[in-house]
Amino acid sequence: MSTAFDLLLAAALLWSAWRTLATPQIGRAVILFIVFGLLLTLAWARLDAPDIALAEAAIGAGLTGALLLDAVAALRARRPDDEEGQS
Amino acid sequence: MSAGLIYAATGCLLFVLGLGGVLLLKALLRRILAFNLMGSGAFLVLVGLAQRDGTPDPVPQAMVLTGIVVAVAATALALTLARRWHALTGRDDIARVRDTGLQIRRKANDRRKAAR
Amino acid sequence: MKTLWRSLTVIALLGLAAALLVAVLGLPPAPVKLAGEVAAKLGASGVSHPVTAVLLNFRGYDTFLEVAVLIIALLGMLAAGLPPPPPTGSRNAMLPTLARLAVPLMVLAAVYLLWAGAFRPGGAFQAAAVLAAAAVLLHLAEILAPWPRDRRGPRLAIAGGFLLFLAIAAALLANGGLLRYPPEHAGLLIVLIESGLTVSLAVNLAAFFLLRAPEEQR
Amino acid sequence: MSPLLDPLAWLILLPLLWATLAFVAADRHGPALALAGIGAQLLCVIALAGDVASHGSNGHLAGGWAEPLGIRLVADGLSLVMLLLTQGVALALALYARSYFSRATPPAFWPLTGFLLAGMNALFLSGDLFNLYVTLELVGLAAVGLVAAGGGAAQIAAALRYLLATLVGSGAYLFGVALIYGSYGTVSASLLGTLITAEAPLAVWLAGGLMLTGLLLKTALLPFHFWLPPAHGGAPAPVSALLSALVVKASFYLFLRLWLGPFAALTEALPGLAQVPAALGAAAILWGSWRAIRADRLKMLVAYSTVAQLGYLFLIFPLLGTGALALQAGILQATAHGLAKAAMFVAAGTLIKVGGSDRVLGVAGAAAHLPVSLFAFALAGVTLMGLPPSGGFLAKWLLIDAALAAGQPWIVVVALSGGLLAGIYVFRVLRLAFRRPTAHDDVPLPQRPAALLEWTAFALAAGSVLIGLGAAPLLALIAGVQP
Repeated sequence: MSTAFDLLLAAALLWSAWRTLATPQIGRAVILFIVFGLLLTLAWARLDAPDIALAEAAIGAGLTGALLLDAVAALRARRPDDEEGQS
Repeated sequence: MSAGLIYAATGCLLFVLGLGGVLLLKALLRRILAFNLMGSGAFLVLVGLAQRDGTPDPVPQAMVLTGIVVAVAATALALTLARRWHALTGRDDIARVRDTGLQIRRKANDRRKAAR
Repeated sequence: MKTLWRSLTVIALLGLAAALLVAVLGLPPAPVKLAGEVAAKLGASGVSHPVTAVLLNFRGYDTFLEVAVLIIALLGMLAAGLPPPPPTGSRNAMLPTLARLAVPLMVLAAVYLLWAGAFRPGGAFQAAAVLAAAAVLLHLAEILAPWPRDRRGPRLAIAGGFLLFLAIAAALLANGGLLRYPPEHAGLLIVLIESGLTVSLAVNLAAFFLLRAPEEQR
Repeated sequence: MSPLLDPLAWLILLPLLWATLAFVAADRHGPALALAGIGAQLLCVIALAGDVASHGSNGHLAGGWAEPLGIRLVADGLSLVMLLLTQGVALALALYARSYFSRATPPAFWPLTGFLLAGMNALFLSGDLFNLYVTLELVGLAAVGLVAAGGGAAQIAAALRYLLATLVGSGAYLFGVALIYGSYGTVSASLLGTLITAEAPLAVWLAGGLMLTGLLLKTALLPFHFWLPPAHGGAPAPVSALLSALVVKASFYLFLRLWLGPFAALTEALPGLAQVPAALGAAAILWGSWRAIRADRLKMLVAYSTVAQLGYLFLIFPLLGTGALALQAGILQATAHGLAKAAMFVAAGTLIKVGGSDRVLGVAGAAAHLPVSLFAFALAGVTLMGLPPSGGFLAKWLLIDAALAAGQPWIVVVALSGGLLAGIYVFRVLRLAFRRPTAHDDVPLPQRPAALLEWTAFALAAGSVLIGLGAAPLLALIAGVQP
């Protein structure tokens, strides 16, 4: 049972990571990255690493996510008419 | 298969995915995201592989805490640089930015051709 | 030419991924088991939570250098040129109310995390992240103004925690090594370092958001 | 000596201390703090040299915990030479930078320099693979900050490119450390030296490959050199000198350490492996020199010369089996190049500042009004070309000796042709400098620079030559290294 959950979580991690890089819009990519960080928090809990889970949620997903959102907003603000996400 | 091993294997794939992203993608923000995926992959391998027998190991856990802080520091610096670059040039990638020496030579060549 | 290079990179990466999977899944057990060592020496570390013992005692030197990495990132920002402050007046009307409610709770949570770190999950890093988040929230609610680059206060706060760490590390040289705590004082010294670090790291992390160029540069 | 004054620990604490104070002081007392700090660090290296000379090596357990639980710091002949080079060059560059930036210092220049030196010293002294990762990030991020300190678009682009390269390099290194910890349960370099055997599992081979490749990327060995010329050529002269003379040597040092230490069993089991860095080094010598010969801008010429000179460092790997000769050649080359390249970058900085043009053509006529800087440039060129009696000559001599002893004559050919190519780009500058400025006789003579700008360049260049005459104690230190 728990192995099935781990495999499911691993798949979700890989999927969100892939979508982070492949989704055409950069704003959505950052959201997916934050989702990835929250899934990773679960993985740390499964690995008996509550300290890392706390740090991942607060720093990895939280602060890094906020920094990224801030940057996306700043990059968008100065070019309102430009289509972004041409990676 | 233990949970540690599952996440270690996931970490390997995340690392390679992130590495590919940094190498192959163009947009700076996307490459910074990819770098973070690379780091997360390494962290999962560090803890997952060490705990593949199922017992928690505080040493790699502490190392990952250190690593997470280093990663956020690097990300903050990278984002500042990317924002500054965008403010100065209006661009969100650094592809095709040749070293200025080459550009100067090309301009000099152009001028010479024009003179002829 | 470019597509060839990209395809070659993708092939190499797939090969690397396959090799890594084979290597990781077939790895024999490790000859050294550090978890046991940590458990054996935990009594002399001054704290009862193993991760905190590793982070601030057994491998405290890593943590010491890592704080410097955060300051370097901030210095890099100062060197490259700070981003302009966000446009004012665009905030959500609910934000100040939310911030006034949430921030005291976040400070409380941070104090709990710091205190808990000695014997259960938590510690300076998590506490600092929560405090930094509180500062960012106040900033978004336009209660806390951006910091100009030459403001002394944040610099002193960031340097203070690190210099305290440095002073303790140096003073313990008299005991025979960098950060070599005498077991009977280890607990107290670790609490002292962690308290300083919480302030230092929180201000440093918050500065990534709050340190902004003066208004007229926009 | 009292343990409170352990020079090894203070080599790390001192730069952290003065860098933090310079950060608080917001660029006001930077030069004074830096000069006092680096001066004290130099005294620490000398004290440490005394310890190492009498005991062979000097160890220090951080936290007082033995491996595998704790982190061991260790100084031996190899780390000592690198520490000496670092503090010596840094002191001269701090003096130079104080006058170079007399009007406006780039923001955060002094504290970043302090943290950079702390990271390098910590790297040279660490014996723990994960701790080394943290020191790599210290050095890498501080160096990126310094490159960005110019603040213009070209500098920001160079800093971004450098940042991405250095982060991929340390990411690969960290991933390798994770595999190593999973395989052996420890990251102590000395323990791993005994644990890793030729029968190591695949994970360890992959870890070695990733870590060493990551370090090559940070050392900018061809084909990973793409980030170096814009970063080193575009930064202000004191920063270029710091990066080209010292920072790339730090990751080379770690590469060498891993090759000789933890991964020795792997590199010995596969003798052909050593030909890879050597072949890349040879290609770097030829390609870097060619680009230096063709460069338009003076600092780009010097930066491409770094790409070439780094190549020599990697020629030693197939020769390491023949005894101390190859190691001596490599470290002496790192030292001589460090001094010479610092001299060349600061001399170029003075030429550009005074002449007002960053083009190679801009040095025309410089011999008349900047004789000391130009002489420093020429002396540094003597070392790069490998002419006697310079340090570069002795390094090449030892390298050729080792190559002949190991039966690898192709290395002799590469070393000699590299010297010839260096001669071409050095003389290209000198020939122009001695040309009388044509048709510009009515141009007023530029202002004389501060004497300190010229004489620090001269001191560094003279050092790179004199080290060839007084290398005996240095070579003895390296010969005593037990990897």
